[in-house]
Amino acid sequence: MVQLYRKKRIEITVEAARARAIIEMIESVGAKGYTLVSEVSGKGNRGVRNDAHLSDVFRNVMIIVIAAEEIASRIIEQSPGLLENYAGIVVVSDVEVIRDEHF
Amino acid sequence: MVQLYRKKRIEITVEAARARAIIEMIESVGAKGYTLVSEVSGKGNRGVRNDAHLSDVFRNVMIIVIAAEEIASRIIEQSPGLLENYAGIVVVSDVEVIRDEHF
Amino acid sequence: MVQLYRKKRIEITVEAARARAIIEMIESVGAKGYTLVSEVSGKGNRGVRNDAHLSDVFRNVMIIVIAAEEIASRIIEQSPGLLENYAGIVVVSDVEVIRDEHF
Amino acid sequence: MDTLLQSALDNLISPMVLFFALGVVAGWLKSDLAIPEPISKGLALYLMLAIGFKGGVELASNGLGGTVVAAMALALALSFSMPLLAYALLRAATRLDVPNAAAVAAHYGSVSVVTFVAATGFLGYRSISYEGSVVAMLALMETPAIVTGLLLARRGMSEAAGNRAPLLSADVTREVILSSSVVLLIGSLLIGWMTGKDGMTVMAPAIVDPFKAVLAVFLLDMGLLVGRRLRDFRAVGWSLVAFGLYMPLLGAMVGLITAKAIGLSLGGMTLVAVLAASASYIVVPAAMRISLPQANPAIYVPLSLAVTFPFNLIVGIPLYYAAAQWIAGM
Amino acid sequence: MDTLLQSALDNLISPMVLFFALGVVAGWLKSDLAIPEPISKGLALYLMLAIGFKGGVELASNGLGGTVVAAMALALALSFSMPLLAYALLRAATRLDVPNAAAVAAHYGSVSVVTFVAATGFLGYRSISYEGSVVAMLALMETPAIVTGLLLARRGMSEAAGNRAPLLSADVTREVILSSSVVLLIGSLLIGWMTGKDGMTVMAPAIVDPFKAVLAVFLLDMGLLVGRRLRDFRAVGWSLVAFGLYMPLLGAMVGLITAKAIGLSLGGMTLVAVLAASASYIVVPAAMRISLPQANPAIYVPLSLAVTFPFNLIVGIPLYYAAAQWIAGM
Amino acid sequence: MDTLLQSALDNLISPMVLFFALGVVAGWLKSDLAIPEPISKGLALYLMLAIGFKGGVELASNGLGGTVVAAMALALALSFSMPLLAYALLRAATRLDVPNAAAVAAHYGSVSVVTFVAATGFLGYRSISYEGSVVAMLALMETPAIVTGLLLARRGMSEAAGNRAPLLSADVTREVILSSSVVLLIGSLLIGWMTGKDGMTVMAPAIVDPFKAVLAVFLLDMGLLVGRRLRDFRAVGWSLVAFGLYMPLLGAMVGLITAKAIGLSLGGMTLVAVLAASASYIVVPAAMRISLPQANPAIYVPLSLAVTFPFNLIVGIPLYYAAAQWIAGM
Ligand SMILES: Nc1ncnc2c1ncn2[C@@H]1O[C@H](COP(=O)(O)O)[C@@H](O)[C@H]1O
Ligand SMILES: Nc1ncnc2c1ncn2[C@@H]1O[C@H](COP(=O)(O)O)[C@@H](O)[C@H]1O
Ligand SMILES: Nc1ncnc2c1ncn2[C@@H]1O[C@H](COP(=O)(O)O)[C@@H](O)[C@H]1O
Ligand code: NA
Ligand code: NA
Ligand code: NA
Repeated sequence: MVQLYRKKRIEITVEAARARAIIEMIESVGAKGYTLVSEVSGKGNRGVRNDAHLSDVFRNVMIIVIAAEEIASRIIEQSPGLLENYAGIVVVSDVEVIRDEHF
Repeated sequence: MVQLYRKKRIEITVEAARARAIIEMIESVGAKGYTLVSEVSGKGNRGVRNDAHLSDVFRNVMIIVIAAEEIASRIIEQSPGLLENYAGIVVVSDVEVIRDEHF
Repeated sequence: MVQLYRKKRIEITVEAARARAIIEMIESVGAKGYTLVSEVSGKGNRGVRNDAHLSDVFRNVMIIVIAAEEIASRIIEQSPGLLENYAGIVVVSDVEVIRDEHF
Repeated sequence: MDTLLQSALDNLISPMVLFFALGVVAGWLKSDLAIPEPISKGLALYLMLAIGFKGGVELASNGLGGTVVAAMALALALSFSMPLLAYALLRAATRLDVPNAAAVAAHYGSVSVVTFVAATGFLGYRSISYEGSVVAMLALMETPAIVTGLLLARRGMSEAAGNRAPLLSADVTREVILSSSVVLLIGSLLIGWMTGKDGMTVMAPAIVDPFKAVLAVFLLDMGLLVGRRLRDFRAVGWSLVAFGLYMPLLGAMVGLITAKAIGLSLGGMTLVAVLAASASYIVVPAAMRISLPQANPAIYVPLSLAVTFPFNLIVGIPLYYAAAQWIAGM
Repeated sequence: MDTLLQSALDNLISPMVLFFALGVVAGWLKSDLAIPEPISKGLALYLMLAIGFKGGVELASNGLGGTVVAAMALALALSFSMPLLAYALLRAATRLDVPNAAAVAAHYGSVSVVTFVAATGFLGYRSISYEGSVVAMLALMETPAIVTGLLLARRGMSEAAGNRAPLLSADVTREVILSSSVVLLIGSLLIGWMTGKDGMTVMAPAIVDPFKAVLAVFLLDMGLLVGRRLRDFRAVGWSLVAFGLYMPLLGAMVGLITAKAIGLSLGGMTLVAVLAASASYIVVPAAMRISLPQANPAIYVPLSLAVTFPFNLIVGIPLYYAAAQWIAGM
Repeated sequence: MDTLLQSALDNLISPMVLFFALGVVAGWLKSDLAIPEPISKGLALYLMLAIGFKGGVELASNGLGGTVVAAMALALALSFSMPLLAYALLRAATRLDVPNAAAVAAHYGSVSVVTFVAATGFLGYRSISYEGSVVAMLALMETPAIVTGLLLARRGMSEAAGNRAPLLSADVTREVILSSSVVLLIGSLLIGWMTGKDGMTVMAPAIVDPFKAVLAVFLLDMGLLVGRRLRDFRAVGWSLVAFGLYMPLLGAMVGLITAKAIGLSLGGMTLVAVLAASASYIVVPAAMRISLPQANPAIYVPLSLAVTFPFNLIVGIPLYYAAAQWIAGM
């Protein structure tokens, strides 16, 4: 039977202009990978965001990281500072994965 | 240490033609925001859906809402009525978020 | 009050070239549907993947399946074999859905 | 005057139709040949802008005669009334229930822009001109049929209790009236009309010279769409496929007679026949999905797109043209 | 020499401006008419490549005179200094706080490529030539203003404790200097300059003949963007809207005088006025979002895009042209 | 007859190559200049449609002589056999294991459509014509090499136990045979052949006049892809980079001799040399990823795209042309 391993799934929806900084942080704290869904739109505190026409100013991206508890908490610690003055949310959930060596 | 807050994550995958009605409902019940992933395809009861060429008739979108238990249950209550005669699913899970004021 | 049903949510992020094989497996083990988010990029063991220009070789897709425990475990069993030599991860979580007949 | 067979053949071996055929074959064989969606959307906008602008310039040079008003009235009349005919036939000759019959009927009252554009290409080969007002008709015929369709559904469904009677909400009305194609066609028509010959000198290198080639490429894409859907026939059923073939003929007949009545030229008559014969597969499906969800898109889209569209493109256009010649000759 | 009113009117009923107007109306009415994003990005690249290449060919034929160096120096000077004027006015005449005033100021020191291209179209109608060096100015003026804007923000915010002083990181510097428009403009300019007449014979069918028509279509898309944002005015506030109207006039004046000083032609003067009058709405917003997040994009984007851009396109260009004629005539 | 150096230089300063260079520099410097993917896909389709259609029209005017059959036979022979040569060299001269050597070999048996198109552009400048049948060769050479590559991998890997022997499944076979480029090239060739001169009058304004300019823009995009991948060399290794440079030369030689043997013209010989010298970077990688996943795309894609493609474009084409002149002169 295939073994499953408990991890945290962190879903960060953030304005595109801040994506690079977030990804650099994610790698710096030791996450082995991430998935990026660009071209997502949405609405939040900072109003409606769905205009990819004009540079990245009104576009969001979704960054998904699967990581072990400990690395996950480092990401969570770093997030508020990086999101100050930027549109973005951080959503954490419990998941299980196969192929533990990937994480 | 950064504080996390328990919320519900509602993921609604629905045919594009119905997206607006769903979003209006989400806002009407008091959710503070939502994320939209357009251009998703898929398969379900109503067959394969992946042809964005012809208007929105065969295209899906994914709407993600993070909300407090109570607002979430209102969204769940309203969904079946809105999805009658439409292709769509509603998936609910438990998550934690930072920056509670966003939700 | 709308009834919710416990299911598993399986999120498979895999290189586009392997998507078809994965989807065929998903249907063969009896899942009633799936959702496909194409055009996702990312980074993992096999390096950065974000070049849709050249065929599907460096592109990822995200396949989401909502299924009952039993069908979910069949998908999990089949995954490692199909992902050998391919870039891909499998992430499982607990969710609840409405309209049980869809699954 | 070239014979029907002759012009049918010419049509068959025109790059336009051949590229369409290539697309159908490739789509049917599941080739991965595909025009990126933004490109095909862009080509569609190009065709509408070009056809609208040319029509406007034509109107400017020939002035707005009485026929213009008559043409517009005819457009509205056709679009509002044709669904009634279609609905009657559908209920009598097919097994479709009320909402599906109403939805399909609406499609046949509306029009297919691409079929119209292809017909202008067909006329272009024969350097046969047409009235700019016909382009206005194209824009005007797109939406009224939706209203009739929804009313038919409403009447038929009201009995069946519990059924949310399909309403044409203010939102939807605004949407269909302001739909991309209507706005672009009318807008370009006006701009062409206001800028006239000078405007044309500016736009011609982009919208006249490469026009037919762009149309051919667009038809390649249409062919791919059609080819991929050919398998959906089963879902449609033969009595309905038959409807998809004879309805255009009836429509064309009505179009020809009424066009003759208001005194349109040979080209104009042919195009009105094409308008009446063609069925929408973009604007109307979108509206039906929102306002009449009980109807099944897996029925009305393939019928309009995979049956009536190819029929009009390959058989219909030369046929309607020949008939127009014959009527004009009377 | 045509009068101001005359050329203003000609401008108004040019396909360019009319398609822009169509877009504004459609966007305002929330029509679903939309140019797919990749297409509009593609059109933008086309316009930059074409304008750059033509400028290069022009430089090749007329050689690199001293004016070229002077022009480049002027470009840098204008882009670096204009934000100071803008900032002073904003702090005095509007309620904007330091970071927002600094961000807006940066936009007005930079330029709008589309406004420039539209102006070349306007000159084209009147077959008035311009120096290729002005295209180099366009490329050079895009980024320096960002530096000034950030310095202004820094000075003003340093007091306010706890505030991360906005820095122009190496990354961002590289990004703005290597931004799509700068690279494509300068690259095409060089290629046009190196290949000269021969290169032009190769490129002309694509970048000269259909140029104005493509511009018209692109302006339709710009109109849609503007129309959708017209409602954002509330967020902006009237004192700021006013700034979006008089700042271009001041800029144009500075541009005309300095352009005259370095001895540019009528066409060149007009274009420098347009450069000084126009405000960036792509490169600068992107840079500000990264380096000065305290400033609100819902203020500077609508101001630059929905106020100053249309003003320059419709009123500004003919006005600056008339002024240039007047000054040239002195 | 212009000297090698001369034509090499002309080639170097053609807009085509210069825009490619601009792309390489911009990509290398990580500029955010990027052609939206749908646009570049659209441009690729345009080039294939244009080249196919022209080839067909050429075939129609010169008739299907015996050379056509010979040419097709040669195409298949080259594509099937060249991977054997490549594989032998790779196993002898590089450290690649079986699956990677087999995968790389397949790429060099196949062809690069863009390199071919660029070569037709190069010939166009010198108004040197070529046989339409060469375009058919382009289409035919794309896929057979994949079969050879997989057979090589199979033979070499069968020993190694536990290894899923790479199979060419029915699905994959269908996919490569019906791949976008094959279908579009052959389809357009047929349509051009059927519609001949008349068809050309319809298509010319779109596929002839702007052809070279579109090619230049497409090469800008190719340059960006190459520039972004230049850093991947490390992954590739020098012995392999060397292979990416001498393999094309060997291929071209084989191509020239065999082309001469079947009596092709100067233009035809040059193009066959280019076909034999070029390596696939779209169809074959996709097929390898599916059928031979043990091979690493980070090796074969950069080798084909960032080494062999630029080499052929800049050095190869003029070189093969000079060699063809020399052989033709014998
Ligand atoms: N309650 C929510 N549920 C789902 N997505 C949200 C929610 N709030 C914000 N978002 C997403 O996060 C982005 C930034 O949020 P904000 O910082 O609140 O403007 C929005 O544009 C949405 O895409
Ligand atoms: N079991 C499933 N797992 C994941 N997505 C699904 C599933 N069933 C349906 N969907 C998605 O929801 C859409 C509508 O579903 P349906 O209403 O069943 O046709 C489909 O097109 C899929 O994108
Ligand atoms: N730790 C991770 N978190 C989120 N996504 C990941 C992670 N690791 C890998 N991925 C995604 O899965 C794809 C394949 O992963 P891999 O097989 O490790 O190369 C990557 O391109 C990412 O899109
Ligand atoms: Na009709
Ligand atoms: Na300025
Ligand atoms: Na080859």
